[in-house]
Amino acid sequence: MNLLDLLSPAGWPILVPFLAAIVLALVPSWRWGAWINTGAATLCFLAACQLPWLVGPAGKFLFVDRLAAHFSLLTAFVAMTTGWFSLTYVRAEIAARRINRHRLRLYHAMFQTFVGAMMLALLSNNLGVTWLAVETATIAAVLVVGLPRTAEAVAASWKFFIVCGVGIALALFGTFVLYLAALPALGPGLAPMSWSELLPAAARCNGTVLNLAFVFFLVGYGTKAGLAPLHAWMPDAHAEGPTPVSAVLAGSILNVALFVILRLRSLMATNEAAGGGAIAPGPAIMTLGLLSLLLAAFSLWRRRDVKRFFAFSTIEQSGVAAFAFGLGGPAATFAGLLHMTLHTLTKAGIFQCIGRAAQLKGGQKFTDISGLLVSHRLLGLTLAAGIITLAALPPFGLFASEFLIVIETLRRAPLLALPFGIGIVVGAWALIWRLQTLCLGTPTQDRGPAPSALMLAPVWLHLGIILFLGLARPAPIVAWMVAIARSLG
Amino acid sequence: MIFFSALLAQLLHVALMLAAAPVLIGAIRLVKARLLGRRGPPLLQPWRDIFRLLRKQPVLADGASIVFRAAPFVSLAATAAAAALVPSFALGMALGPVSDLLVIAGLLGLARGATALAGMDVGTAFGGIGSSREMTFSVYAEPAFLLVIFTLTLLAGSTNLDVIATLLHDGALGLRASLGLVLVALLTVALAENGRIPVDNPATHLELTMVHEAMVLEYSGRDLALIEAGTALKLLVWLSLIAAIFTPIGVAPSFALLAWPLGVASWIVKISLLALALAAFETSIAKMRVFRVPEFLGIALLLGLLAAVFLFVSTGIV
Amino acid sequence: MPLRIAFGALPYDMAHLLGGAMLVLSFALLYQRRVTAVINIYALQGIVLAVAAAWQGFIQDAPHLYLTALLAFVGKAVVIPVALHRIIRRLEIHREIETALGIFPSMILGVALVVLSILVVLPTTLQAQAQTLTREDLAIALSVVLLGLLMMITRRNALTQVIGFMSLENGLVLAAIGIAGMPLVVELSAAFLVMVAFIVCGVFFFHIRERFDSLDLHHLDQVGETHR
Amino acid sequence: MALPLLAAIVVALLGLGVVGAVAPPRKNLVHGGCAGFSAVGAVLSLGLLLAPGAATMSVPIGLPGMSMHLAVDSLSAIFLLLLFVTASAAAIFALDAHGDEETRALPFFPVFIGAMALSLLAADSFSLLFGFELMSLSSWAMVLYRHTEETSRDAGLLYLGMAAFSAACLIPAFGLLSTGLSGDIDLRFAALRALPPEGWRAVFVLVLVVLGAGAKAGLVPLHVWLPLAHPAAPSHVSALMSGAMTKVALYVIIRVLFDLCGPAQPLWWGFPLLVMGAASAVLGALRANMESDLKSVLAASTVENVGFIAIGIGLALIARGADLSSLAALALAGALLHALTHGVFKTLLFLGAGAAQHGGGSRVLQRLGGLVHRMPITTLCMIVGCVGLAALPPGPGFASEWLLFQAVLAAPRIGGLGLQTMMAVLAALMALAAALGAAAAVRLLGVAFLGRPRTPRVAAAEEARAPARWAMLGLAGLCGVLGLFPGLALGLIEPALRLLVRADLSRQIGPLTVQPAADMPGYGAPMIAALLLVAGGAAFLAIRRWAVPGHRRGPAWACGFAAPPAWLPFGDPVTQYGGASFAQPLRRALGTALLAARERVDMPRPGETRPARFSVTARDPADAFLSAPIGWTREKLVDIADSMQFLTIRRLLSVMFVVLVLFLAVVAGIEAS
Repeated sequence: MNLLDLLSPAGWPILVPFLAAIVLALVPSWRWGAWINTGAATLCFLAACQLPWLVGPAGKFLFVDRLAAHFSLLTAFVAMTTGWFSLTYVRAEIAARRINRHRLRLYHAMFQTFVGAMMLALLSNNLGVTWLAVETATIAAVLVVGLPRTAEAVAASWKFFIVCGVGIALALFGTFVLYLAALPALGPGLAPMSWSELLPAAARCNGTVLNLAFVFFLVGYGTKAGLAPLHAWMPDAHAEGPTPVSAVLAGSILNVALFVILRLRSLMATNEAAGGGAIAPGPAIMTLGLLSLLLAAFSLWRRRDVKRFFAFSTIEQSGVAAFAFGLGGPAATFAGLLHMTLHTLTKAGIFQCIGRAAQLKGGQKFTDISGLLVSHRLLGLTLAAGIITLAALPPFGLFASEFLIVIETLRRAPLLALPFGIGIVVGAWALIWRLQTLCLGTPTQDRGPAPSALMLAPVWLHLGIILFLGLARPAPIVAWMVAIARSLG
Repeated sequence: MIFFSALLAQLLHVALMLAAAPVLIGAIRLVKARLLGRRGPPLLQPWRDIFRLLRKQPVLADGASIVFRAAPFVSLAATAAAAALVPSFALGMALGPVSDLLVIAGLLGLARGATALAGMDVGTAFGGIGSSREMTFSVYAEPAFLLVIFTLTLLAGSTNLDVIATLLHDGALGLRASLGLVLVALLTVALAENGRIPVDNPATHLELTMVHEAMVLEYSGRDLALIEAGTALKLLVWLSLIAAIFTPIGVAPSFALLAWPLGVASWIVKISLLALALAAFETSIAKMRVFRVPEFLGIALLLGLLAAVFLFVSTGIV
Repeated sequence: MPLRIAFGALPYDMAHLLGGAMLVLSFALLYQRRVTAVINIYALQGIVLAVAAAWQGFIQDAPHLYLTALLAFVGKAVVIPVALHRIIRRLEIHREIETALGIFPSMILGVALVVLSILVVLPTTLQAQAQTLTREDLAIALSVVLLGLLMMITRRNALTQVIGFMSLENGLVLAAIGIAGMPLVVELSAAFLVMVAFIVCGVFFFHIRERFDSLDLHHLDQVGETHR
Repeated sequence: MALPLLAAIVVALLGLGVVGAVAPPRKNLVHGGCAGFSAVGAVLSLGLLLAPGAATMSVPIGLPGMSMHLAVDSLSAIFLLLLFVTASAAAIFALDAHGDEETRALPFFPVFIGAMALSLLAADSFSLLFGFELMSLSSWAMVLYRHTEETSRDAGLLYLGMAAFSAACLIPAFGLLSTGLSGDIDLRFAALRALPPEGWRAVFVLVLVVLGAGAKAGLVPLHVWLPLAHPAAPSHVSALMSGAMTKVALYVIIRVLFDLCGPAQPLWWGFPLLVMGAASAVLGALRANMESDLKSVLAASTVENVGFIAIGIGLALIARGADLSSLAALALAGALLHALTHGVFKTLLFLGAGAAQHGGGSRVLQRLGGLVHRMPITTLCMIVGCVGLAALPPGPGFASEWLLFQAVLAAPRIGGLGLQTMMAVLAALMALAAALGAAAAVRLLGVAFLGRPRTPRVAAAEEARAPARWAMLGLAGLCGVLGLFPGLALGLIEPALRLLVRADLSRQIGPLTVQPAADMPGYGAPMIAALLLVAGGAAFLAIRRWAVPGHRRGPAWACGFAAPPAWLPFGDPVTQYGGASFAQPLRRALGTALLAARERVDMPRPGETRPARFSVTARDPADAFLSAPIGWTREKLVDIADSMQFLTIRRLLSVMFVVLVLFLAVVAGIEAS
């Protein structure tokens, strides 16, 4: 293992947040902290921007392939806009005395730790390190979720911690088994734990052991990805934590988990295709994806808390992406990838809006927030656009990805199109219903500061990208994602 | 030459229809009175009434609009157009190619619609009652009528009345059980459409039991004359229709000028017999409640359906 | 390079024995009704794990496993049990364990789980060219993991649940040390220990007396927090 | 050349949407732009119809790796023509739009038109559905323009739910169409045409398309949303929703079932549409007699007319399956002509209803009346539209319904006693629907526009202003042309028939007559009109010549009721027949059975001072047998999903444990076998 890899350009996006975390832990002033946090997030994104050009042969410690670069870039982008969002958000929270200013030090440090850990998980070449990073991210997230110190927040973070702890333990067991599976192909040492070695040697791995590893990975990382029925920790954690972390959480942590599952899937699929004895990974992933979609779509209808509602929608969309990945084949994988990318951007935007709305109305229950379009036209419009995107209606991009997924479903598993369609319709209907209650109707009373146009700018950036990707698809980006999908099979 | 004779036949036909319509009403009234043991009005009394009314200035209700004033013209024009299309004494008249049964039904519907609107225009309860009931009855009558058309079309291969009548006249279709059912259905529909007993009572003076009369209650003077003429014409249209389809005896082709007198005579006989039957029927039966009418016309509908099914079964087109 | 190990050879028998002891102790954990006894058995399991790690270090000639053994011994046999005993005294936790599933049914379930582990692991690893020892070891480790999870869900006391989790983690370490040539074992087990420590701290900090969900947050108010 | 221009119009319309969103709203610019672009579009599509030819182009946007393909042929040109004509009229009408609330719809109106045009121009399934969904979305936003009212929000929710349902049916339908292809996905229509679906795949395509597009078109039993949502939008939008949007859905049905699925489909394919169409026609017409809101009446009648069109499409499918291409052409010609005429006269009626609502201050029938005195032009236009609604000769709706009847009457030729009996029943049902439609038209005109004003506001109503008036008059003129010269419109439709059912109708269509077969007498609309004109003129001249001129005014006969008090100068407005009373005979006979209509009279006892109250409740059968069970099922499922939440940590871990053990058991099972 060569930690010096971190100092290479590919390591910067990891290094920046971790260093910033250390600095933030030392800086006592929360105002300075907020600025440093924002700056570090921006810097991290800038560092991540070079990743697409760093795709190439793996180092010992880091492995930047297209998939990892894609996910890292996405995570860093969301982290950056969330960092901007956080800057004004914490100011308002402090003003409303909802959060203790001394705790902000912890908050900022953990924010960066969380981001750094995720980048590490994505870019690391080593399964063990990836696992370690996910664990670190979990602990950081737990600490931040419990930060408001309300009874609900602490309970949610505790639940989050225990469940993800067990999940991560199972993932670790899976890691060991995977090592065992790769042992005959690669021999002892670090090689059987390196993605860069594992993927080309997939066909030579022991397929039956891979199956065992796959089960543990699926249950372990599936818990982190919020796949039903392992999802129940997630709405609590998203609803109770400070909104910036919800946004990053919603957008990114599940991507990291899906990322690992995706890698393992291509490993399995290659092995299966080569007759190595592995089972096809698709059906299991599809089952969990479909279950998530249906369960979440129906769960959306009884939610009273806005953030909890959108957490369920995250589960739903995560299910859709997992379903697409489970279908297999380049087209479905491409669709799943597109869906996940766009959803991450959308959801982060929506959570930012909801954060503003909750501050504005002094509560995050549906009964607190109504008539936004009338009272705060800009915020209402932005939120409405976000939810419409989420409901997969044109002109935004999620329509295209769901369209592709349905088409691929019919080509590969036509019977599953029915439950899939039901889930999508029920979910979209619930979203529109809530869009109507949030944005339309008679406005409720304001109890906090209204967001300025500048504060909503990051959300527009997100929506702009989604619209751009939904309509005009620039050839390089398409080629880039197609290459990822091809490489994943 | 053929065209001119067809045109001539057409003109003569229209004149005949227009002239005969009030006489028909007079005849029915006369027969009914005689059957009830009264002397009854003279045969030409309806014509006299019309002329009398034409000399009277109408009294328009306060709220009446242009629709109210235009309706009699539209109604009469539509009925007259229908009358021009239904053959009386001759077949193959100038308007024969457009004498479509569906169009005739439509034209009668137009007349009905215009009167119904006029009934609503003044804004009284009675006009409304009349319009509402008239339109309701038509809702039940139309399907039955269409099934009649359906059966005839199946026999003749066209909805054109001229074609149908010609085929029946030539005896190409023979006698069929379906035709009997169709006749009953058509008679029922005709009773309803013309507001005869038992569906409506044309001679009633109690507003609540009126249907057609309630609708035109506000009309007076020359407007009423138009309405009366239209009503009379409509009855004649229906009777001629029945006569043309079911008793094709004696009808002349329009190019055979010499056969015309016979055609006219046979037509007069047929209409007289139908009028006699109608009068006898009306005196022997009481008006039914408004809400019973759907059942009455429902029977016509079923008969029509039965006729169609019979036809399917009996002919080789199954 | 690892030695050739076969049946009847001492290295194999020893490792097998230690693995078996872990499994038996897991059953003992499942069987116990008293909290203090559970903690003691957990400590015992920690000691066995440490010995197993050391033995594997010896037969695989992998010195880093000695570190793992040391870590296991200090953490699991000494520090954590002591801490848990203190928590019991401090929080005045009930000594009796409340079960969601009776002792006997959970034992039967446990046996079924062991059978399942063996049925899953042994055939799947048949062609893995792995040594018999590794395969057996993995089967036992999986059993311990599943038993730990079973303990977490069939016990209602928070402390026993924590111990279930830690015993699950013992299974993980057992799996890791059993796989010859496995790198990063020390790092990963250390990292996991951190997590365990966090949980123990959480139990203490939130005054969790009975169940995992029953957080006692009254003392948080005294920190001077503005409550919503 | 026309296609790029049409595409440019779509882009321009979408751009106008952005202009509409800019504050302060540039109302006249947007509506004027819509009108102008639509007019150009109408001319272009008319040109395409007169000089038929197919063109395709592709635009490098859309799905990744695929372009957006556009094409126009004689089928889409018909619908484009309809769309652009109605859209320009609606836009001109909207130049006169008032109030803040209407401006809320401003950004969405051009987008709505553009999206409809896009789905008509689409030549691949993605573009079509993109346009289709965009159309739903933009109209949804306009349905909600009065979103502070709860009924409006409910309508919007139901509306978009149904739109989502449509999408969820149509996307798989197109997916199934493309699954026959091997290799990469090719969504172009040309590729789909090359490999028409067979067997169960074809069946699913049929079912999904009928459900998906049928829901959007408002076919029973998927029509529940329509009488709620269409009236909720601003009138010019309702006009387009009823006039054009339902037609886009029907276009999708025709495009898929006739074009993309190929000609080799079995006979029974037509039955679902036939049955749904007949049910829609009757139920829609009946509901049109029961609704108490002017625009709801019109919306319900849209259901009726869509039913008629669906009957035509279904019949054409049956005939095509029986290899009777001339019959198929007849039925399809009826359907397409009815789509055209209904589009025009329903747009006119909705615009008129909007004018009446604005002038009379309400759209509830019971609060209008006597508008003819204050709004003569609007009333005239409404009468023209209502002649179409009632399908009376020589109005616009008659020719198309005549064609449909001809097709039904000719259908027994196909054979089979079951089918023949079905046709007989169908004919009766169509006649019932047509008669109900006529009754509804009389009721609408009679209650809202004739009679005496029921409120002071109506008594002082103002006639619509210039642009709105011109829009209505233009459409009324078009109605006249369509009514008098159906042959001309059929001439435009004819190339599409050749394309879809490969039948040549050109010998049956002339400017003067329309014939069901080449050697058979037909319907001569100009002749009938001339006949009417001559008869009416003769009557008029006779009266002028022989009757006494002039008239007098007097009070109406009130059967001895007491004279109205002085403060009611037009008499007591409630002593005339209203919407509920007009419908009473029908409600009692048909409504109780079909709509579960119940009347309740709350009669105070003698001496009590409270007023007597009469109330009617009705419930659509689709509500009772479809919506209610769906809602109920959803609640059950939500209960189940909800029980998976708020689990304690132990329960949560148990779930994890069970999942893990299950997976392990599966793996063990696989290994064992």
